[in-house]
Amino acid sequence: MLRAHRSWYRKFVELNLWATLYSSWLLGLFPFVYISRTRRIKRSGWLVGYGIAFNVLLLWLAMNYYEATQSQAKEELFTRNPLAEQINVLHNGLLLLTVFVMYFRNWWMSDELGKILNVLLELHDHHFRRYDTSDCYNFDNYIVYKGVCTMLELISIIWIIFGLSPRYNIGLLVGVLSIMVIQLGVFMVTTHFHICVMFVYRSIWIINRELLQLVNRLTIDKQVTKSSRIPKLFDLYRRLLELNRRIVGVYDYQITLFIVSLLTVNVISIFYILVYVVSLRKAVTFYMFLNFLQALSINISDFWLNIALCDLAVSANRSTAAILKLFNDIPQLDKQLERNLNDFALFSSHRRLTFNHFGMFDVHNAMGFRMVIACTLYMLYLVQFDYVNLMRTST
Amino acid sequence: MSPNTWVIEMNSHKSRLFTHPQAHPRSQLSNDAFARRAVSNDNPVFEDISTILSVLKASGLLPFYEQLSSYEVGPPSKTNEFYSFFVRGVVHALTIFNIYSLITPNSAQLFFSLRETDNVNQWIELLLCIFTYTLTVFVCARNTKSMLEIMNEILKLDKEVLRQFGVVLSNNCNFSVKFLVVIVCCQAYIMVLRIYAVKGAITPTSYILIAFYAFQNGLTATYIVFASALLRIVCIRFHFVNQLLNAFTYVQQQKLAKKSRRQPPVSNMEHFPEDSLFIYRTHNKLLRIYKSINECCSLIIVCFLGYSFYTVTTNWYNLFVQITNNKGIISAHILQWCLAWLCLHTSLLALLSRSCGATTYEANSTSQILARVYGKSKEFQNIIDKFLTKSIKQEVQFTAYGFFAIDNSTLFKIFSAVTTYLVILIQFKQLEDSKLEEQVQNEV
Amino acid sequence: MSQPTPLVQPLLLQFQQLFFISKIVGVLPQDLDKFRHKNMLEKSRNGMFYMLGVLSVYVVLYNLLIYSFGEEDRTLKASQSTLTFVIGLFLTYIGLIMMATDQLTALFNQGQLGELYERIRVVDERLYREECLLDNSCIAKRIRIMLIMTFIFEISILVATYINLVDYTQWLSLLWIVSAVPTFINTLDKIWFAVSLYALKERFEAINATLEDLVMEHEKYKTWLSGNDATTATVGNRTTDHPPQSSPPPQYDSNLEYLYKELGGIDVGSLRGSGSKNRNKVAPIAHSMNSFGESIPTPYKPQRMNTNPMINMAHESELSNATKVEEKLNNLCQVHDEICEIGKAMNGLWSYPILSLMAYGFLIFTAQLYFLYCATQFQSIPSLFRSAKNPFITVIVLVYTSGKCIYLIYLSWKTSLASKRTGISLHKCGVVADDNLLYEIVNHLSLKLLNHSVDFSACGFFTLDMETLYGVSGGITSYLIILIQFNLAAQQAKDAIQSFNSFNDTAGFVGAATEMDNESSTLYDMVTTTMMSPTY
Amino acid sequence: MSGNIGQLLHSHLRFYQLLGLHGLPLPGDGWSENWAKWFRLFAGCLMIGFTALTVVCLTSSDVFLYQGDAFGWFNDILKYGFAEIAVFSIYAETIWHPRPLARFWQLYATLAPQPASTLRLQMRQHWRFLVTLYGTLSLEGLLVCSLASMQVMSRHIVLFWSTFQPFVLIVHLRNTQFVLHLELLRQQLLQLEHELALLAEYSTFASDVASFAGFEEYLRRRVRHKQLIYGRIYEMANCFLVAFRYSVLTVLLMIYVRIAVDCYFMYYTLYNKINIIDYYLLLPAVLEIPAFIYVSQSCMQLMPRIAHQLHSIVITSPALSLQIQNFSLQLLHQGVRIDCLGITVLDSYLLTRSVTAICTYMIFTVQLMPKLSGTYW
Repeated sequence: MLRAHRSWYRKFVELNLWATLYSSWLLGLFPFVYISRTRRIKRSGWLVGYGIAFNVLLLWLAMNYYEATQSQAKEELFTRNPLAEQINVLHNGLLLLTVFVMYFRNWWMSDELGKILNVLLELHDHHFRRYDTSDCYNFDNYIVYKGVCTMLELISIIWIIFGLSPRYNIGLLVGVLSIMVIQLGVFMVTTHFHICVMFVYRSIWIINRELLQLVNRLTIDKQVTKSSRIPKLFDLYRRLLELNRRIVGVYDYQITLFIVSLLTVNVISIFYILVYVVSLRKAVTFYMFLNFLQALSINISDFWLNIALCDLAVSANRSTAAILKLFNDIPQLDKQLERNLNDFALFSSHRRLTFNHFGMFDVHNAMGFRMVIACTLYMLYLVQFDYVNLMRTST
Repeated sequence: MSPNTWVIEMNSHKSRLFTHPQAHPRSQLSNDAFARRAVSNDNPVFEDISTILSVLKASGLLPFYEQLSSYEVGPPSKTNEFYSFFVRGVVHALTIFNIYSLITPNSAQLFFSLRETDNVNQWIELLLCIFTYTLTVFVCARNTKSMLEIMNEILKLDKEVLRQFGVVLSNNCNFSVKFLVVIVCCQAYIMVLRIYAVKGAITPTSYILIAFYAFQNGLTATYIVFASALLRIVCIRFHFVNQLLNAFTYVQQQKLAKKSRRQPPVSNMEHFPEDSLFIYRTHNKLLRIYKSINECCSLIIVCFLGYSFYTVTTNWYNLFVQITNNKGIISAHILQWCLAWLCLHTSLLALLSRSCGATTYEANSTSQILARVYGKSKEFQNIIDKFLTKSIKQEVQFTAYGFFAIDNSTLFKIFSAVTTYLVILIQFKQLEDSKLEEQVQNEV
Repeated sequence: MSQPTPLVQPLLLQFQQLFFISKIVGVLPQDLDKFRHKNMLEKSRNGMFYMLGVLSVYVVLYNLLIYSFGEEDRTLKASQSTLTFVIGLFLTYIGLIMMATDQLTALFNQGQLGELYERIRVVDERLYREECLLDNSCIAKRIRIMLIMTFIFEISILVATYINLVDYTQWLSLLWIVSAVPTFINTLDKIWFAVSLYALKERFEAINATLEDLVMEHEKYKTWLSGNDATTATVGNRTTDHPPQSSPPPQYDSNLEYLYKELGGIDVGSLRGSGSKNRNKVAPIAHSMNSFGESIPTPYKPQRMNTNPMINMAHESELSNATKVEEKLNNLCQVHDEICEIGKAMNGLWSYPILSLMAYGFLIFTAQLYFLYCATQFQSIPSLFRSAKNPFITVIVLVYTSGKCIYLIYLSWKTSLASKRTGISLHKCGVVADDNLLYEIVNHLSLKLLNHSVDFSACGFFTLDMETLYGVSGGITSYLIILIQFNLAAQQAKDAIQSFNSFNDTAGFVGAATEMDNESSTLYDMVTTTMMSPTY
Repeated sequence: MSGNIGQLLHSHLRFYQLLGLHGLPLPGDGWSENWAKWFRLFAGCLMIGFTALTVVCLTSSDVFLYQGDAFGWFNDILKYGFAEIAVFSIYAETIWHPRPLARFWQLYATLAPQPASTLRLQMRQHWRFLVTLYGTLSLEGLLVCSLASMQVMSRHIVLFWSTFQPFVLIVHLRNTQFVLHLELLRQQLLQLEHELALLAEYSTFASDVASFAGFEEYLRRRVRHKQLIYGRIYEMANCFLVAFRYSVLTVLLMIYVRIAVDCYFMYYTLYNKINIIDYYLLLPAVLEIPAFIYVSQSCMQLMPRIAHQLHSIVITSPALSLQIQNFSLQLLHQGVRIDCLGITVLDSYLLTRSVTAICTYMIFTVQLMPKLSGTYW
């Protein structure tokens, strides 16, 4: 029963992966074709061209029908609070920048990305394929979370826009659709990054498991004192870290901008609602409140998903070092093995898995926590500023 | 490094696996500590924290585990399990009822206050408390097994220590009882204050609300005390390991050499290899226990920290408001109220951060102590090296769900955060008041 | 360990005047003539009573001072609010609290202090046996300089304030002198800490210097092996003219490196106290280095100079046989660890005083600046902060207060740097003497060294590290801005609602604000990395 | 280092020298002692001149400082004060301890004995530095010219900028000097990393395909050689830190303060609709800090990569593994860490922190503003 359920779940995960692949092909974000003969992927010019054309068209559409998607609630806000308008302009600029940079980098770095993916494939084929990964639950879960989150984001966009502005017309529809597709593209790009990270995570997880098995074997029967697996695992580990560095290098701008825009969206939306309710003294309808709430929660969950993914991999890497400690209490190991272990330990004290964007911040729970705190503070400051304006306008 | 952090009872040497020719160095690291006889075998495990354990069991946060032997506990029996389920169900039912009555105007008479913001604060405080407690219950229900595992691990470790060194590690967690008393007193006092503060006749709903609110607070606090007691226990084990290791450091060796000058100075380093094996194993086990405790408790701790952060902030704010309004006299009621809350939460935070800090310190200082062991021969050096190499830059931390490390400085960090928010709150208050002034002005 | 004639002169010999002064003003309770005769700090009951008496006298006088100068604060209380008044008192009492902390801690660990210096003496003996000498002569100089600085600051502040801002018509104003006592005593106490810390730093540097000497000797040994100096010289000249494409042979390189380090001199400070032979060897080089011209050729003269004599004597390097050097390296490592332990112990002894000092520094710095602002706005300020009325006195006060804190932080930072440097020197030994046995020893020891930690912290709340300055300065800035904001708001509110006289309420804000801030800043300044570090 | 630093570096060092930023005589010009003396003297004169300028600006009754409100006036004083401190520290370092700098150049000469042959190659080698230097300089000039053309000049603006701009220029040039030195350091580290990578490849190749007798020994000796080189590079970094000990701090501080203050002024002028556009001159200052931090960060980021390459050498003999462990322990002990007086590490995280800090102060000061402008709401 459980097994069956499990298998269904696996199928669902596969479905997610396939959906990501095909939709990103459709959106022209994944300009690679898989050559089954060499088990490699290679970049195809046609797909690149298609992607560029498609996205330019989308952006043009979105630009044209931008006004149509504006709601009148916002205008009241802006008349009441000029700061909000300035912020809004800035924020739109930021979002636009995000989209442009995402597409541009995605196209610009696609060569490097192809190389990385090939290395990943090669590692998978030659080393990790033969290990059974059916009980690596986190992998499946996070893939599913990501997919679900993306879907929810899209739904919430529709809901918000149609909820805030009840006057339907063709322009609105087209605008909303184009915006949605663009956003889908953005999510797809981030999803690629996350899937790469998940694969790295799973490989490290496998390495950990191997090490653990080795420790257990060595502790159980005292005869076995040597093993040749350590150097291989060490080599894999090293290559994985290097690979991870390259992946992060490819997705630096995208992920940073994505995180920043998510945070700003949260701050600004809360700010709007506060201004709207408190200082504009508008009665907020329950429907609107619900609308706002779902958008906020989905945004936050998506942001947190970004953090949690990276934190998962980082913690897995941390446990690698902890597992190495278990080799301490095995009485007499082979000299060779000892030496390899020492090398491994030294290396892991030099380098560890970090998702460090521009060296500015590396992503893990602590950083996410700080970001949230900082956002809260800035929101409070903004609201204060609104109060100050209130004072000055009231007299 | 006071040796009376645990009590040692030396059995005859044959109770050891290997017998040392002459007084083992570890015998003098606790000379003055041969305080009490070995605990007889049929006494309950963890008798130091038995009170707090029983409280938690009774409230369904911990299972009524069966004690198989003096060094093993088993899963609870069916009836006890059912009992725990029942208690949790009751708790959740009460919670739902409370939320309902909070939304409906039944509880209006609890929120009597001059200022709007105070009521809002109390509201949020209530909700936070309810949330924290509910989360605690859920997490505990989920972690029943792992909690038992942790206990078993600790007991197994004790057993091994007893077998190896004839040493009974006592875990002096007497502070738990004291804190229990403090919590109960504070909550009772606050309840009384609340009841007196309410004007008019009190509806039973409000009675239930108040009582349950106090109950929830108390239990959450108790759980925190329990967590820190566990940490203390682990800390003592770590300390024991460090003491063992400390006997081999060059300082101790020199002392030993000085002591045994008349008879030919015999170094006791020959025990180092087998002892080091034991030490490493124990250290690894302890690290695992530490980690699993962290995993069990961290979510609850995060929630509690947030809750107490909020409470402390609002209470400081109230105090501040009370002090700064020079119109009327400072109302003694609110003062007592705030002070009770502050002392409760501050003491809890202090306890938590202190125990976490101590444990982390002990865990990380093992490698530093090992670095003072100077083995003459090559194999000793290898034994030392292999530990040191693997513990470079690998300090452990007790993190609150990875958000931030909890150690001695946490209390300060929290208070700095409190001040930051206070500044903002006060600025708001300023703005509001000047707004009021202006309105008055316009009317005049 | 206990020889009739000690190998090394104890460190405390240098502390003569400091001990007398601090004994007189009651900073240290230890026995006077014991110190004079055998340079040891021992507990004494009389000293304790004397100190307690002095402390109580100070407290009484100080309260008297506050009372007598509180007279003119009545008006302030009327104009301002009760709270600013209370704050003023609180701020003034901070100084008293600090002084009391210092003296009481000195009382409590009068025993351990002696043991501490005894341990340092033992360490000196061990170092002596490893023939790395160190001279404590400069310590006495330092102490003198510090004392003079302290006197200058205290006197200048006191006199300037007294003449400018106190009306010295009534005799009570003489009490103002008492206001300088707490800072003075605190400074004396801190001088003890600072100088002992500096001594530790010297010990570390002595160890480093010994290792460097080992390296150097081995270099000379190698050059001596590798033939006469002529070839070396030619090698040198060749490299100056057209250096080899691949980098030159190692021993030559690191020889060069060593010499340059000697020339660079300042960066490591590894020269200090590392034996006399070292000195007079360096002298000519340093001389020729004063005007640093053509870079490469100059250093070769000294090299030839000190290779020439070496050629005649057949000298051997210790590094050449690992078994002999292992013992020495082990001992040095143990001494290093011992010094680290001493550092920790010292830190433990002084942890509360340092904590109070830092809190005091932060508070006074902020308060002084804030009151300076108030004075420029012609608002009334607490009478005990009258020095803020005059910007120049304020500057002196700020320099004095911050100087104390920053110097301690800087010194502890330097000390930990010196202790970390030992590992580097050790590795240099290993690399220079290219020998597998030695490599094993070096790896083992450097693993140990990685685990020797000497980090100075105030009660574990924050480490005494330069990084702390970053957080503290940020804290000061933001709190000043906030304070001034509150002040402005309060002023405007006051003006706005002059018409109806419910103004205590708003006037409370200022006081309230200040109060809140003082409450908080004590907490804040400890926190180098607050939870909201991104925002500050 | 006669002739072997290349004419590009030579000319630029000469340029710095003429501004008194580089206190050493260059290779090629003989009479080193006298030269050195003259340069010190020259730097001293410049220092005195700048100090005098500051004193005049701060004390004179003329409108050097902003007169609008007290806060703005105070801000201008801050700007002058920090600029003066920065310039003073710069020249003090030039005059009173040139030795670490000399040591730095010696090490550089021993490490890179041969400059790239042609000028183009040298340009390619130092392009980052060239971009930083000329980019900021040209931008600065451009903005000053545009200001002079577009802005209607009030006396305050003329006086202020004519006196303040020289400070800014010197400080920014000093910053580019840091960039130059760090860039040289980075090149050395990169070189080392490449060599280690080559060794690693070679070892893998030899391990599975072909090895010759004494190969391990050879490899070990190479590793040891790299170890020695690394020691020298580390000392180079140390010398940099010692040579520019104070000016790194003061320069960063001055730029930081200026940015914070001018942001305030920018908002102020926009807020009160004053048509002064001189806040555009802030732009180069905003670019300076990232330029510096970027280079230092790229230096520090090379450390783990070096360790990575080191550990990817295939170990075939115990002696070799011993050597490699020794090297990696050495790396652990002496990691290149570029900070200003230990106060804060100069990596991009500093950038994040300072940006957030500036935002916070902005918010505070902006809230301050209506209260400052005397009218009460």
